[in-house]
Amino acid sequence: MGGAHLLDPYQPGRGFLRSMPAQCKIVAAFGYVICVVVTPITAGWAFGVHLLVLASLCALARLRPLFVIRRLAVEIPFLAFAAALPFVVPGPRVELLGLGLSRPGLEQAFGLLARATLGLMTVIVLAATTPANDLLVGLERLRLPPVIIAVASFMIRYSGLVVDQMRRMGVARRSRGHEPRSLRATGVLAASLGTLFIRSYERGERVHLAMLARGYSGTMPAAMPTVSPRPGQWATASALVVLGVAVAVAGRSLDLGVVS
Amino acid sequence: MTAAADAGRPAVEIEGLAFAYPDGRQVLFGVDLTVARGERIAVLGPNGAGKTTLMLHLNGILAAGAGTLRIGGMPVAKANMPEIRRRVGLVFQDPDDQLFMPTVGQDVAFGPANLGLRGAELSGRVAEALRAVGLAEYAERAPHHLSLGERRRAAVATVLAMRPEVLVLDEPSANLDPAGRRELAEVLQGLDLTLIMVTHDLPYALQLCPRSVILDQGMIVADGATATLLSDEPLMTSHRLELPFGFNPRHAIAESS
Amino acid sequence: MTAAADAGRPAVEIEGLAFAYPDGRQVLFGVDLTVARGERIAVLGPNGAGKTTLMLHLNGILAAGAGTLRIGGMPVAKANMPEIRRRVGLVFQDPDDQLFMPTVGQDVAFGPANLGLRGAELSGRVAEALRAVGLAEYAERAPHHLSLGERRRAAVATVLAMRPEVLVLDEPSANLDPAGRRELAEVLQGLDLTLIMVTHDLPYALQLCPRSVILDQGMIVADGATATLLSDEPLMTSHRLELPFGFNPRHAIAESS
Amino acid sequence: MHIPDGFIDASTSAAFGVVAVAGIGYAVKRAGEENTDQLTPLAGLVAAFVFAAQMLNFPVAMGTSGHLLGGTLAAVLVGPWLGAIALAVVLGVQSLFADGGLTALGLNITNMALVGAMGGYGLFTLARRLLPRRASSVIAASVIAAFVTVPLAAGAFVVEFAVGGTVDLPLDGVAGAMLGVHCLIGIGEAAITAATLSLVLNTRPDLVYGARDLLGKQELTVRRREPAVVGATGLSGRPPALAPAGADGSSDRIGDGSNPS
Ligand SMILES: Nc1ncnc2c1ncn2[C@@H]1O[C@H](COP(=O)(O)OP(=O)(O)OP(=O)(O)O)[C@@H](O)[C@H]1O
Ligand SMILES: Nc1ncnc2c1ncn2[C@@H]1O[C@H](COP(=O)(O)OP(=O)(O)OP(=O)(O)O)[C@@H](O)[C@H]1O
Ligand SMILES: [Mg+2]
Ligand SMILES: [Mg+2]
Repeated sequence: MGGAHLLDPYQPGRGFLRSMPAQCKIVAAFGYVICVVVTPITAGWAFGVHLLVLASLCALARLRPLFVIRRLAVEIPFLAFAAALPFVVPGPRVELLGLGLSRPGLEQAFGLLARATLGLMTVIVLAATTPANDLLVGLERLRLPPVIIAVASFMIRYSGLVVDQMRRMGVARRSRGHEPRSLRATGVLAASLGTLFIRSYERGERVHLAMLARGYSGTMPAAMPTVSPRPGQWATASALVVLGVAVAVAGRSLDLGVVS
Repeated sequence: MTAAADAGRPAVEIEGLAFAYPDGRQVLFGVDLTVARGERIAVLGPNGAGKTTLMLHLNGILAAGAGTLRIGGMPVAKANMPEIRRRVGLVFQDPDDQLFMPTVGQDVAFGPANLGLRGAELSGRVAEALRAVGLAEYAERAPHHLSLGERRRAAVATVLAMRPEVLVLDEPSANLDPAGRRELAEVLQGLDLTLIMVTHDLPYALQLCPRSVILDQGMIVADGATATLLSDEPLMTSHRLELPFGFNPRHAIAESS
Repeated sequence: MTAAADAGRPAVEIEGLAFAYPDGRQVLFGVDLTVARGERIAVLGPNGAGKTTLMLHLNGILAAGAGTLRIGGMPVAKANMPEIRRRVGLVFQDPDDQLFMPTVGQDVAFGPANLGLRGAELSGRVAEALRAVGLAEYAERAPHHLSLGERRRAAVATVLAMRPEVLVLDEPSANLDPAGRRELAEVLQGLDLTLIMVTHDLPYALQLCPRSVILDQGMIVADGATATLLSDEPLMTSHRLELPFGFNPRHAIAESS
Repeated sequence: MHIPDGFIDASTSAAFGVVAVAGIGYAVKRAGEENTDQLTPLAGLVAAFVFAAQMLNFPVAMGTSGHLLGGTLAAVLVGPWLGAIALAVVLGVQSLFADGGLTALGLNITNMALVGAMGGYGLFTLARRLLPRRASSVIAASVIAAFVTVPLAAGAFVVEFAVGGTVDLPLDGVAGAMLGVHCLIGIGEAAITAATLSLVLNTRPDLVYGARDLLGKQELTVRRREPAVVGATGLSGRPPALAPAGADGSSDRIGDGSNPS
């Protein structure tokens, strides 16, 4: 079941971010990303402040820099797209390293990357300090409809199963002389995709029925932590959003000031 | 359907039970079976006879296509399901279907906790069940990182901890080491409940269950005292049942009595 | 490492094999075992002894933490893996680990097809293997919709179809009906290859394998003729091995000879 | 295809956030009217499966790659409402894996859950009306729907980009490239959808929401025969049978094609 790691970005540890109830963190993360998105791209320094705030959060959560950087790597394809913008966006040209680049293109590429990176960092902190099940509890507290919570929790359970079945099928193939890189491999993979689906479903169905057989009624007995957030924790979460708003507003007004 | 009215009813009553899987394959063709309270009965039969399918009906995991089931007089129907599942404890043939919590201890606690047990009473039940299957030291281990025999034991413990009225075991002794097999037999013999056990281990059936039925092609084809059935060679071989190499039922019966 | 040089080497040589699972639990503590060509050997031992773990090393599914393994003289190492897997056929303890194609027929054909077989030769192999395990009519069925005993048979067929030089079976008789168990024994007895079989069924070991080893706590603690080992009661009980209810090794040995 | 934070401006993102909430809210309401006991776990699996499948990229022309969107597959398996919810959940989880931005969730849900799953189901139903009422039509209809929804979702993206794109790329160029590439991705989408659905339809027809109307009532045979009561059990009270039980039972073994042994 190596799959659990693959699918759960949670990093165990301690600290106030990890003990904070999920609903506070979800609200704070959403709030902060919105602040990042509304910060105008011309106010470069404001993005510096955002970066500082998020880097401090990473440090407070004791996330290893390498871990954060590796998670940021999902951006790479997008990076290529942004890198092309200075060449293709129409507008006044500036001379840079002997290349004629479009000025709005450069600005837009910067804005795109800055916002996407900061948004990513927020999510990385949230996901690394909150186990998947806590996130669900948090979303439940935030009044997300039960059916969505139910589908999400089944998804978490099934993703472990799907990965486990994939691993089992892989071992079975290899042990009977399968060469993963051969031409036949693609066909075999396609043939086993449907089987993977049914196997995962039926295993999950049987496990679910086994749970019912032992009196399961939809909720884990005494498994859900029932701690409600202390006022201080909501205050901390709001403080973070207020900080983000302040940076965004400052960026906006200073920006306007410069322009006018 | 009051408790008083139920008290005199057999533990399990199955009448004309027929069932087909969703892909259209019919597996049970009218099974009739009555098991008295406190009886221990073995279900024998060849591979693919429908034994597992029949067992899965006993606590409503599969729903009958035709026919009726009653547990202690109560029909196995949607409305009664929580009570049916409290009464009937089922150990699956494949332990991987049964174990799903992160640790063995939590897994064993799952059922009793659903019955409302908490605190010391709950942990007492868990410890007792784990001890019965020889996994006392395994409470903190992850179930999917156990050997198959260890998983089988854990699966049995999860159901023992619920103290059901009817205990249904689908090949409980498969993958157990010989001492584990004997210890399980001793535990089962010490329980005061109705026991239905599917097994391919005929000596084990003889040792544990005074009565046996043979299921073949989705029908009960024989019903009687285990010792008598096992000695009826034509009957046995016509249903792919044979006594194992070196086993002599006469010796065994003489020994056990 | 030419074929000629290999010819004289034992089928399996294991030296000082130690292994720990990724979670840090050490399971094998220096296993030494040599199996001659054409020998049939049983691996006995309690649940959790490390039998399955040892078997998974034989075709490189698990990689040795320390020590060496050789199959017919060829080291089990990454570079030799295709050849090792051609030589060693492994039947997993859990059939679900073995079966993955949409139909039983395709699943059985998978291994031989990887060995390069095509057309009539391939379908001949498949039909023969399915017949050997009594699943001749099952080629079109979906493996995950079979009963556990049927899946066990299918799992054995997938490996028989590859005609390996060394056949490794992890509890092949579990979940089989008694006739299926006997039929499998007959099939195995008819094969001309090296056979390594893990089993908790001691009479079965006695019937099939002249030699046995006992594995306990990750070490080989006994190695000898099966009949001798089974008659050594103190040895047996100290490793949780007991002869089953009603089984008398003397009768059995007398019968079999 | 997953829009990151900052790619579409804040007001457009907010507007599509409202669209997504309304759409998913409606799906939640409609899903509540169905028998969700069996469908909810299946929707969870569909979500996990789509999530896993989206990690595998297949190559498309010009060095780009695509992956399954899964909208049609999800909707045909669990219906348009739970299908849309499942995809919304996938997108939510993916945003935690930094695939698609938090503030762009509304945009992504609109494109892939509303257009992909609900739209896909609409196309599927339409195609089924035009095709004969057979199991093979279910596959054909899903192929059509799967193929068409991919450029359709790309089209939704183009609209969003036209309204609130934060980069000044020529709209016709963006539209052309997006639609062109996604027509090719649609072929892969249709192939995976058809392969998966046809196996499920073969072995577990009961799991295919879009083919429920084809599911016949199972005919059951009940064969009554007295079991051989061997010895006196005193329980069933039946007289011991004289003939061994196998005598009448083993003969129909071969004739009964449903259970070869
Ligand atoms: N999910 C399924 N879908 C379709 N057919 C099935 C399914 N599960 C089992 N069957 C078929 O139903 C028949 C009875 O299966 P069942 O598992 O009840 O047998 P069993 O008596 O328990 O056998 P065993 O001794 O091998 O465990 C078999 O022919 C099997 O192939
Ligand atoms: N994936 C795993 N991770 C960690 N420990 C494991 C794992 N699989 C097995 N173990 C442990 O290793 C030991 C040996 O397991 P193994 O499966 O080899 O036993 P076995 O001899 O085959 O037992 P059985 O007779 O029950 O099949 C057991 O204590 C088991 O708990
Ligand atoms: Mg069974
Ligand atoms: Mg084992």
